[in-house]
Amino acid sequence: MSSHSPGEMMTVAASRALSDGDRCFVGIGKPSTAANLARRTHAPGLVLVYESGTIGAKPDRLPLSIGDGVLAETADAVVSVPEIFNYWLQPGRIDVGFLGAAQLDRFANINTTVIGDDYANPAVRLPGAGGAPEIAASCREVIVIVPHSRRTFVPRVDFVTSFGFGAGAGDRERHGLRGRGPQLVVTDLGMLAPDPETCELTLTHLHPGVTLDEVHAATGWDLRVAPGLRTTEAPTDTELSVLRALEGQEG
Amino acid sequence: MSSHSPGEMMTVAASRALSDGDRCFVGIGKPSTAANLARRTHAPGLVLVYESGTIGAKPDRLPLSIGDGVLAETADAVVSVPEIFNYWLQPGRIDVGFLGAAQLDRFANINTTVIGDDYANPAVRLPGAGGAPEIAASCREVIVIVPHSRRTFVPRVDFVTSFGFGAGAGDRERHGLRGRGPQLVVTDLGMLAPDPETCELTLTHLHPGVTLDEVHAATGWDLRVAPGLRTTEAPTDTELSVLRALEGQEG
Amino acid sequence: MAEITTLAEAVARLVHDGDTVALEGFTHLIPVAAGHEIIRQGRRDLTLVRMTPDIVYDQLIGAGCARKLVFSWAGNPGVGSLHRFRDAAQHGWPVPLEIEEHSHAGMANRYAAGAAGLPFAVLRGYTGTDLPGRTATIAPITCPFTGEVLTAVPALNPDVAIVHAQRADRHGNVQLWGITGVHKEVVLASRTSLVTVEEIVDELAPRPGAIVLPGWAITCVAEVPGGARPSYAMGYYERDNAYYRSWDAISRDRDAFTTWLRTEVR
Amino acid sequence: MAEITTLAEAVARLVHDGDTVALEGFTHLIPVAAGHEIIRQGRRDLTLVRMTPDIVYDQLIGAGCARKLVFSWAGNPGVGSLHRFRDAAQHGWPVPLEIEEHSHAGMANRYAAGAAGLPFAVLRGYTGTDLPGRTATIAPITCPFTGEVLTAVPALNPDVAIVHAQRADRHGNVQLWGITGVHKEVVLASRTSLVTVEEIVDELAPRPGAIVLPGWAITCVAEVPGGARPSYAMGYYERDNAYYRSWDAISRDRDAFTTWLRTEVR
Repeated sequence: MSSHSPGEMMTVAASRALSDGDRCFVGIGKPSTAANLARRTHAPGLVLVYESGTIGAKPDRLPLSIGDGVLAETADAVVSVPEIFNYWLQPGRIDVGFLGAAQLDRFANINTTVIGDDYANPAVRLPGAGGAPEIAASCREVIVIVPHSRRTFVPRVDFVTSFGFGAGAGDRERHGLRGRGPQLVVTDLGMLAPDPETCELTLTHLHPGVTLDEVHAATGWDLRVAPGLRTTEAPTDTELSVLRALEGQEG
Repeated sequence: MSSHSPGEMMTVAASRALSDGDRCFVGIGKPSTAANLARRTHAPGLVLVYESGTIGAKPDRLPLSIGDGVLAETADAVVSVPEIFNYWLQPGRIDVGFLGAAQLDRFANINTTVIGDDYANPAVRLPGAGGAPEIAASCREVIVIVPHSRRTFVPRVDFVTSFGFGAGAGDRERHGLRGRGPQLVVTDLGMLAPDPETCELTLTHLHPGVTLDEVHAATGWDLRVAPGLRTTEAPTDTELSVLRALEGQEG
Repeated sequence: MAEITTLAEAVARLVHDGDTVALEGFTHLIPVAAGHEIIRQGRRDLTLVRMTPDIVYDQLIGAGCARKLVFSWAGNPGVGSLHRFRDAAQHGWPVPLEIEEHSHAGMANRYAAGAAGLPFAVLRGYTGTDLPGRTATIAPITCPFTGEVLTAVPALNPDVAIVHAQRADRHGNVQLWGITGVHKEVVLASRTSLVTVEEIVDELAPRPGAIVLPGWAITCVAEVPGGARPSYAMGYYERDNAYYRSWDAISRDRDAFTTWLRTEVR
Repeated sequence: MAEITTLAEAVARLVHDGDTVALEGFTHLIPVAAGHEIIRQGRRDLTLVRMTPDIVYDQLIGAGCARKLVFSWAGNPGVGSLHRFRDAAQHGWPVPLEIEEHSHAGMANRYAAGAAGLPFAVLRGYTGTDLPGRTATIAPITCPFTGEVLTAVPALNPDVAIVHAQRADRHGNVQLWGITGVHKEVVLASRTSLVTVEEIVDELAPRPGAIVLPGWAITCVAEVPGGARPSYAMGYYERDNAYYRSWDAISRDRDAFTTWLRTEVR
């Protein structure tokens, strides 16, 4: 078994969360890599949907942007951007949405807008919402992929760009949101899932070689550990070789 | 000059009302014949738009339905039915809409729904609205083609399927309708136009050989005659030969 | 992934008494064979939805399958009236027919709202006409930014959408071209869907003007060559205009229609 | 009928100080050359609209053309931040930049409403987020049939839409394929429009996946080969990823940017 990097573990763990036949709304970067890895390993029938309007893309290399030509060339259908949001994402046709985050809080709310309390004069101006608010609202469930750090894992996000569980249990239902929200957070240290009662993110898995102390040190709130904390299965040789072949192609 | 039928005069007169370059929303039957005649005579740049979603159709024969394959094959673009109504008709991109009528009243309101006062138990159940209400609302102007008879030209339609001028001047504005409404009614006897002050339909033209008495006899209200009543110019040899060639192809 | 099955199996599985069923196809790719299968299976109390009820709906109505019709233009295009529709609406034969009528723009937007998972659509429509007074599913709505009053219509979400298309592959991905009408909208708006196709092929070669509906958004696909006759399927066959004309005589008379039904469909 | 003209003439004619201008292209067919022409012509006080402001908007903002940005995702895709955008938004250099931010779904629907001649669009969007508190152009709307509360956004109707496409014919009919994004919507939503194209041809041969915008719905067409670089034009050239990466260093520093502007654009 060859050794692997924390980033590779993160991508492999995310890819495993996708089931064959799932319709997956994919953002660029780690989500796209994880989805393409899944399609090449255990989930050949995974349907990749990109917000650029490509449905059922089967790229033979990692796309360089969510609008890479290889997506249009290999898709079952290419539709307009209004159509991909209105006819395909909004009605709940997508099983899994993949999101990143600049900040993520204990109730899985996501910030990609501004760091700092003053929206008009932010400490850091981030790119903004993109497709994320409606992905978070409408997919059957959401997977967040984000490197673990205190800067990112904060008690309360400075700005709610995409709604996770708000202030806790029942908030999604109160807002009439149809999707189940973030059901999995994959980091370079482990995996988190919402507590079934409180919706607070709890640690369910440590990646191989990672300690609980490391995770606590990288989390900005008093992270609770789920009953029966497990160790993530290390990447298999197949997973690693497919992933490395994919990433070698990039750029 | 060869002789012509009243129906031919009606089609030719309607075709002349179309200007080169106009975007024309075309229904099947006389409107389609008139529009295709115009495109082959004085208006080669006429843009034919059919509610089936064909934009810029250039049929080499008369289409047999508003969804004839020849329309799709020769169009600049074929779009969905929601798109043709929402993106092309509704915003006012169409200059001229052509409508027929089962009943037409003195304020150019159109009925194609039911004859009789009881909607639930009508004397005659007609096909209904189709695209007409929004054509009447949204085109820059509307041309109505309809054979002249007392059954059709009634003081007040039994059902307003498509709004002309309601009860008279100012009603379109009160309803916020953007198009100018029916500006021309072409029949087999003559032509009518709304009075600039009252919006009541008045007779502006008699077709060659038709008497005023004949028109009054075929109109169900006390039809006013516009100042300077004129005689429609008879179809030219070219118009007739092109029209006959077109109609000979049909069916 | 759509299940590829026979027409009879698909109709038996998807269409039940009392269902709301939309057979669409705007002058092109009308699923006539599927309509006949519904008649053969003896479905009753259907709410039939269709922008342009024409021959196949006249047949379904005449066969007593429908209790309600939701539509925007009911006629035999280029020929005249639908006599079975009129007989049911005006005289209740063979069963009374309730109607809910809209304009094309309204119906198209109702499907689009259904496809988009919204409860309603907004349009500039019906203004000044007598339709809002007769159709409960038309309501005013005010723009929250400008105060302008527009028209709202509720989404259509049929139990079953049935359309015809040119081709499908073995995964049930469907390709159609030419006039595509509201095919995409009705399939996406409906709880389940059946697409009948001219042929099932190994691969859907890309074609100008074609759209593809992914198999995972469709419930059943059935190969039914000629399934749109007497309407047409671009690239396969032309519209049978003589049939549309001949329907007028068959449908005018209850006995002639009943005979036609017995000999041609059942 | 679109007027076929040069890029410089089209920009001079259509883009005026203070206008609302939308340069669109969702990762593909971005009208970069047209953006540079706006910089060269020294336009000021523009309200710039774009779902995904990237390099070309960073350049326009850094050159001082804009007073406001309406957007949903502002970044250098695959690389990082837009430094000129951040400098303007956070420090007012070279001029202050007001922002109005939405989500992609909201922006796409705002264009769609604009194209449809409606004052607003309805979507399931923004719910629970902090965006409605910061963006005035988001409002609740209640379904008149179900009572459900959804979100409304006002139509976008820019003074000018600018997009790039693969081809046009001599009547100004424009053909594009691949990812078409919001090209159709922004052109139809705007009061005037400019389409730059890779080439003008005698006839637009039909192509799978291609859409055509009729020339009569476009104001100006200009032939600008390579007009989308460093983005891509499917069938003509690939995305220049090295350029996107190199932009990071150029744009980080005001002096480096000013030098780039003087030597590469003006």
